[in-house]
Amino acid sequence: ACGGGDDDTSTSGGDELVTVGFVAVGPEGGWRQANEANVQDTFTEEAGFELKYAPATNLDQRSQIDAFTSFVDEGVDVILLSATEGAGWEDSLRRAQEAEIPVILVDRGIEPDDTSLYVTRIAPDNYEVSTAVAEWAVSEFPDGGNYFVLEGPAGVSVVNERNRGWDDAVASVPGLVKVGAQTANWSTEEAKSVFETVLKSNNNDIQLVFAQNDEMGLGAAIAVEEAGLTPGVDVKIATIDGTKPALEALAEGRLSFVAEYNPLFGETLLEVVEQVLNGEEVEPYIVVPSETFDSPEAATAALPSRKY
Amino acid sequence: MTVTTRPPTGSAPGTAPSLAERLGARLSARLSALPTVAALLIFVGMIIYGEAAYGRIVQFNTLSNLLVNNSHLIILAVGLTFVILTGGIDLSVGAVIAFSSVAGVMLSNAGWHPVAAVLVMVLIGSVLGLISGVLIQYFGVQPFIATLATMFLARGLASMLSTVPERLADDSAIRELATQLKIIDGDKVNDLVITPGVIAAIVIVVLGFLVLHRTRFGRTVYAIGGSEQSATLMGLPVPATKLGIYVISGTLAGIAAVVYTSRLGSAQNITGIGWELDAIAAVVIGGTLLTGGTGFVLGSVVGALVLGLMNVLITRDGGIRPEMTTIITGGILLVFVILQRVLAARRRATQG
Amino acid sequence: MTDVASRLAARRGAIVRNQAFWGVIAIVLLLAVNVVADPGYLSIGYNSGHLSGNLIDILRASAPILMIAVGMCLVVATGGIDLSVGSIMVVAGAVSMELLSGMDGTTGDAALTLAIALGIATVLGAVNGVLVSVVGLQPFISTLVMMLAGRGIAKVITGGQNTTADNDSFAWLANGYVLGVPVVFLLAIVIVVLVALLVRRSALGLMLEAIGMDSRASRLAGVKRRSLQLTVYSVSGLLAGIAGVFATASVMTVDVSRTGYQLELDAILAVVIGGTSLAGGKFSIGGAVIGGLLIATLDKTVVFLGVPAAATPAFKAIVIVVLCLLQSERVRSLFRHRRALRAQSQKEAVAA
Amino acid sequence: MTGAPPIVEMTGISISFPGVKALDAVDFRLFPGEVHTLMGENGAGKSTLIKALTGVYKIDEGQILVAGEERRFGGTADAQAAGIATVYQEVNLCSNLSIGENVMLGHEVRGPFGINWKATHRAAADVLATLGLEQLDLRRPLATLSLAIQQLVAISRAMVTKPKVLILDEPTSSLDANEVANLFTVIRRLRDQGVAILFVTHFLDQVYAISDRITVLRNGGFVGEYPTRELDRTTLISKMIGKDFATLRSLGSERQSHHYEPRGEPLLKAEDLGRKGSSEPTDLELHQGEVLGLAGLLGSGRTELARLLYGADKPDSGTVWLRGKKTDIHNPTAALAHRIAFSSENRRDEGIIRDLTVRENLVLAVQAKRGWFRPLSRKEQDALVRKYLTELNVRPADPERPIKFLSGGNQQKVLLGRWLATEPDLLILDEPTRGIDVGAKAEIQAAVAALAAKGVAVVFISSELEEVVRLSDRIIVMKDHRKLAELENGPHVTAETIVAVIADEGDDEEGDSE
Ligand SMILES: Nc1ncnc2c1ncn2[C@@H]1O[C@H](COP(=O)(O)OP(=O)(O)OP(=O)(O)O)[C@@H](O)[C@H]1O
Ligand SMILES: Nc1ncnc2c1ncn2[C@@H]1O[C@H](COP(=O)(O)OP(=O)(O)OP(=O)(O)O)[C@@H](O)[C@H]1O
Ligand SMILES: [Mg+2]
Ligand SMILES: [Mg+2]
Repeated sequence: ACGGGDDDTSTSGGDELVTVGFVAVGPEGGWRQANEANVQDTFTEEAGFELKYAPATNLDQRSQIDAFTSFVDEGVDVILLSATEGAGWEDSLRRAQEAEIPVILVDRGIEPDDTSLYVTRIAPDNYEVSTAVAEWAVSEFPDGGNYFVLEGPAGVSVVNERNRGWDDAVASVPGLVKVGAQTANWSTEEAKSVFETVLKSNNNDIQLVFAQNDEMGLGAAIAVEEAGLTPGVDVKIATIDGTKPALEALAEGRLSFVAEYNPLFGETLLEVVEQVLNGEEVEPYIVVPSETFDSPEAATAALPSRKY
Repeated sequence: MTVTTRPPTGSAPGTAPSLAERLGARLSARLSALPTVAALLIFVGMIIYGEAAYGRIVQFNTLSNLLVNNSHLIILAVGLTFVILTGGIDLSVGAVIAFSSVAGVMLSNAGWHPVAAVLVMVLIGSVLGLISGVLIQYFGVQPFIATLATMFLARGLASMLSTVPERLADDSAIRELATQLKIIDGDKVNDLVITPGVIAAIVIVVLGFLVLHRTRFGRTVYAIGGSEQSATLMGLPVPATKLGIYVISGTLAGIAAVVYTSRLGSAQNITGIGWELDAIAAVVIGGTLLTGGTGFVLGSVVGALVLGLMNVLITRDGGIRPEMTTIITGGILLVFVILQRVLAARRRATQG
Repeated sequence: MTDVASRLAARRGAIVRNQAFWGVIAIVLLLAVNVVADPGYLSIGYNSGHLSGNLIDILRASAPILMIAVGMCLVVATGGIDLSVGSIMVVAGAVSMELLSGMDGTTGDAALTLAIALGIATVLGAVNGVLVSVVGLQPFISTLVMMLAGRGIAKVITGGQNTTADNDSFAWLANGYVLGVPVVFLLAIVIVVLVALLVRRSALGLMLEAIGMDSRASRLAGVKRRSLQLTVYSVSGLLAGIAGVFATASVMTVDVSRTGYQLELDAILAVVIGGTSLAGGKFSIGGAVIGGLLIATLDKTVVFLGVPAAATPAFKAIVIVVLCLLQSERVRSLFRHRRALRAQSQKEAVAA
Repeated sequence: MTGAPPIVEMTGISISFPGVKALDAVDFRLFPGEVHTLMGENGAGKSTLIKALTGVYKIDEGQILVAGEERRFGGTADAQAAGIATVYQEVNLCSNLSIGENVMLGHEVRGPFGINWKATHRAAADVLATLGLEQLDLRRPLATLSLAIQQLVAISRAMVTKPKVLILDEPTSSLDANEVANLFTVIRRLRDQGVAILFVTHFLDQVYAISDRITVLRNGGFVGEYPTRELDRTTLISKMIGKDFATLRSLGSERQSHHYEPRGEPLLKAEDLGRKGSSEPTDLELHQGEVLGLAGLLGSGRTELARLLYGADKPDSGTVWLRGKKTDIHNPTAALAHRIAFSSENRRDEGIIRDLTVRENLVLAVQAKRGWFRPLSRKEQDALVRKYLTELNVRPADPERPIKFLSGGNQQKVLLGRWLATEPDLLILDEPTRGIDVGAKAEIQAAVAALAAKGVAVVFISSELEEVVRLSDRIIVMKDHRKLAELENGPHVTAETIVAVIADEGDDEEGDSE
């Protein structure tokens, strides 16, 4: 299926495979791993697809643009795009339009969000997810408390969105005091190292940690334990993603709140791709529903069916 | 004086040099160009292989995009060629791009005239290059460390300016620099296009070549790479030249920032992480020795294109597991340098 | 009396000329800044059977850096560089976590895992060594290849996951205490001392320096360049493996894209701060240790002071630049000149 | 010369390095149209004086007048601009560039489009031709040239700028008689054109052949300035070394009269030993206690043969028997293990390790032979170092000084010490007396003679034929990378004999090929 003008392969559903170019992020952490494996497992040859998977090198946007261009030049049938960075895609998307290749955004969106440039975006909502964490925090600390934020690398759009969601919900609450924010680069090891120092510089007077991914939350938990405190009691830790290790930790009470950022939307994606190839209209933004887990019980219940 | 000097001719002892031997001597004089030629051959081989295996490589859009997508890398590689030829290294170029582009976009959005903003972007590169150069030349800091410091500095300054993507206004004239000029308008996107960025890259390559081979400055660059001490004792302007190459490298990084930013229409503090390694790899693939003294700008261009083509081929294949990509990149780099070594050794042996 | 004074002055001159001295000064200054921010910074508490405090944290954080810095120091002495230490760290971590996650958590398992992980790390180091010494590639490129490939290998080992495991004995290596002192620091110091003894008590140090200073002359003097280079890169790999174990054992998780990421730069910085030239030759393991401690202190200080993430690189850059300037001959001679002038004017005043 | 004012006048020049006063109130004058020789032992300060003039070293005290004006140059470039061209003692060229590029570096002919390479190469060819190097291929990499030719290239380079002052620091140290004669023709012509030439050499013959005036330095101090005519050799030598020279003079004849009779099994026997492109298959026999001289012109292949014997280069044909046993010497380590030692002609690149101390340089080979895991104790090291520093009279006898701060001659002695310390049975010395002053040369020759007397076999290579004749028991004459003749030494053999052997063969060959 090398992208001729009027493409009849997908409608006929015959022996020719539909070529899907997946401009992906690549190994980044548990969540990403689950998400991309899910997409790869969905678009199989049995399902009638040839998936071309192009992960970014070093999370570098440039390598994604190169891959995107290459897919356009090659003339794939559909492009799935998980952009590492939101900005800077206009040119590439316009070229895809000129080549009449539909583009579906997976997970991350683009900035500015010009819906005419792509068909649809399928993703959980970062803003909503971190708002959910913030709402839990507000209800959990009615008398207020000191909190600390463990961020991803400075400047990444996910980090900015999750910060926005949190800040918008917490800023107006008087009791919650932000004692600081540091990056731990999504990493458990760095989070542990950062947070042990943060605890010391604040004389252990921190009640809440907002970790922007599970890995960093787990690192913070270790730091809390080593400081002789009890996570979940002295320091409550909330994380985003909902990977298995995080839920296990939640079940043990080491984490206090986990907001899922649901990676498993391959099925939805497949449906949408088929709709698009059949020329049907689709919504410009399809939000993937995500759960939250606020207690060990909830985690224990969810664990057996957890796939990632 | 019956016996005059008989310089060793490299010929078999005791025989007058035959035509074949003279040819051998000629070739041996060009020995340093061999790795570059090898790179070029491998590049052509890759194109042929790609076309055979995946198709749609030898067509207007793929080839012109190879240039468009890698024009900034080519510009960086030219700058690094100068630095590496002297036996130095510049790790700061990626971070310089980040700082320069974030600053440029912010200035432009703040209402600066686009020409002024572009000039500042280039100048930021020059100044950061100058800082590296001064640290290296006047304070004896080792290039690796000095440019590492500049790298941290530039990255830090970029992050302090902004940690969110800074978007160029839609009507900014800087975007014009990425206008695609269609030379041949083919079917759909299959056009032969060229951008001002590509033109800039080509001009810089030509200038780089001329400077290295046709100016005393360029010859001094090579001499320093051969032996800095000798160059000094030969009365060459070593300090000025060393300063000069870091300024050149910085300036070219600034220009690369303009080219890349205009294409993307936005700038960010995390742009360019690891690009210095890409540029160094391009230079090395192109046959320049990291110890300095031998290499060519044109080789670096081939190196940059080889890297770009490699990415295209990996994407085209599409079936490579993500964890394998870096292994493959490393593997190809390794094959390259080993092949060049073997070729050079073979040539040296047959020449003997 | 004057004799003693002059000898003291000479001693002081030697200390000031010793580059590692400035590393110590920098550590002290950073600690002082922290104390200003929080007077209780240096206090060491005793809690649940071990010492705790910011200083203890610094010691623990420095352990992996010390390992790779010492390995790097030996490699640099031979005129090489090892960019792959960070990647070898992640491979060792990935091997450990992958093995342990399938085991029961006994001490025997931990020992076996440790042996396998370190064995693999050593082999990767040896591959570097072979590429450099036998194949004859440039160290920068050989280890760059390993740096790219190593991270890929780690991802292959864990299947791209960030594998987690449970094993108390293994975790004890990084988190345990002996006599109240962190095991990981004790181990690091013991290893450093062993390496230092090995290198300085045997003639290894002299041989490495000879290779680094002039490999041609040392070959003619009978020094076995190949086997020594092979040894040194293997040792660097082994030490990086140990560092990888330290880093992953502390959280019992390997993060395939973050563990050891860019730590080669820290290691190189540590070595250079310690007064070893990247050009090879004279090296100082003690200096590298001081450099490693400085980097750990710097990292911890950034967090303790709450320097915004965005400004961290710039902060690092400034510390590096200031340190390099203090170490530079030119700045020091400037100081000397000033002092001499002052002394002279005093003398003249006395004479008048 | 008499009337004209000096073009260079240095007065009261002093320079100290940490621990040494390299120059102490030295005066020096150089007139247009004269050849002025600077004489002195190794380490007397000749090179330092030159570097003081050209601004490579900053002077602590003193005054430099160039063409009557006080000048302080910032470096070679400055001096060059003022018309002073310098060829420093060690060859300072860029081996990554071609011959033509090296000659013209910094003086390339420029046209409207940058460097005009055609004109540049033409200019390079012209200047090389003046030194008899017209057949050199300008595009050849410099690295493929022998040290001697490189030295000539460096001299050519200095003449490109058409300087008013030409400084040559030991330009003849690697050259053979023909080259020297060639160079002298050029120097005389330049002198007649009014160029002032400063010349440093340790060869007294050359001093008397070319120079108009001599300045003598001793130990960094100024001894005096003399017209060459008024200073006979003995006086000159005693001025240089500051004492009587009688003992040194008797040495040479003594060795020649002692002739060694080979007995029994040879220590080393080589058959068809060769390497494609560098050395024709050669047979060789060497006995204990014998000094075997290798004589020949530049590029005759002496160095290559020596390197094959040591395993520095791998031979690709031939067999070697050592003490009657077939042995494979494939690298220097193996050679050392078989008690063979080799001192390279290229002291700077293949001999000393600049940044190591004298002690470390001296013990390096012994240590390498033992392996790194069996270190010499400090006491053993000190004993070795003390022994050889005294025996070879190294000055300064400070073992902890980096060797780069020693003068060339003393570096050479340390290297000799390095090889002697390995207690070799076979010692290969390639140009061990290059750049060595008369006194030290005699000392090294004496050391070689003493070694032979103790039963060590020595291969002795020198471009100075007299020296080879004086020391050797047997002489192999080489040409074009092969053995031309083998002469038993005796009173009938002189330097002229060897020249004649080479020349005969050369005439024959020329006859053949034409
Ligand atoms: N850069 C330096 N640092 C310290 N000492 C030095 C330096 N250069 C030379 N010296 C010392 O200065 C003295 C003079 O050395 P110089 O090289 O001028 O001698 P020379 O007369 O040229 O000897 P030779 O005939 O061996 O070339 C020697 O004792 C040498 O050890
Ligand atoms: N800088 C150098 N690097 C590598 N090899 C060198 C270098 N200089 C010289 N050589 C080697 O040594 C040889 C020089 O020896 P040459 O051919 O001149 O014969 P020779 O008889 O030893 O002459 P001489 O010793 O008088 O120069 C070169 O051919 C080369 O093989
Ligand atoms: Mg000298
Ligand atoms: Mg020779």
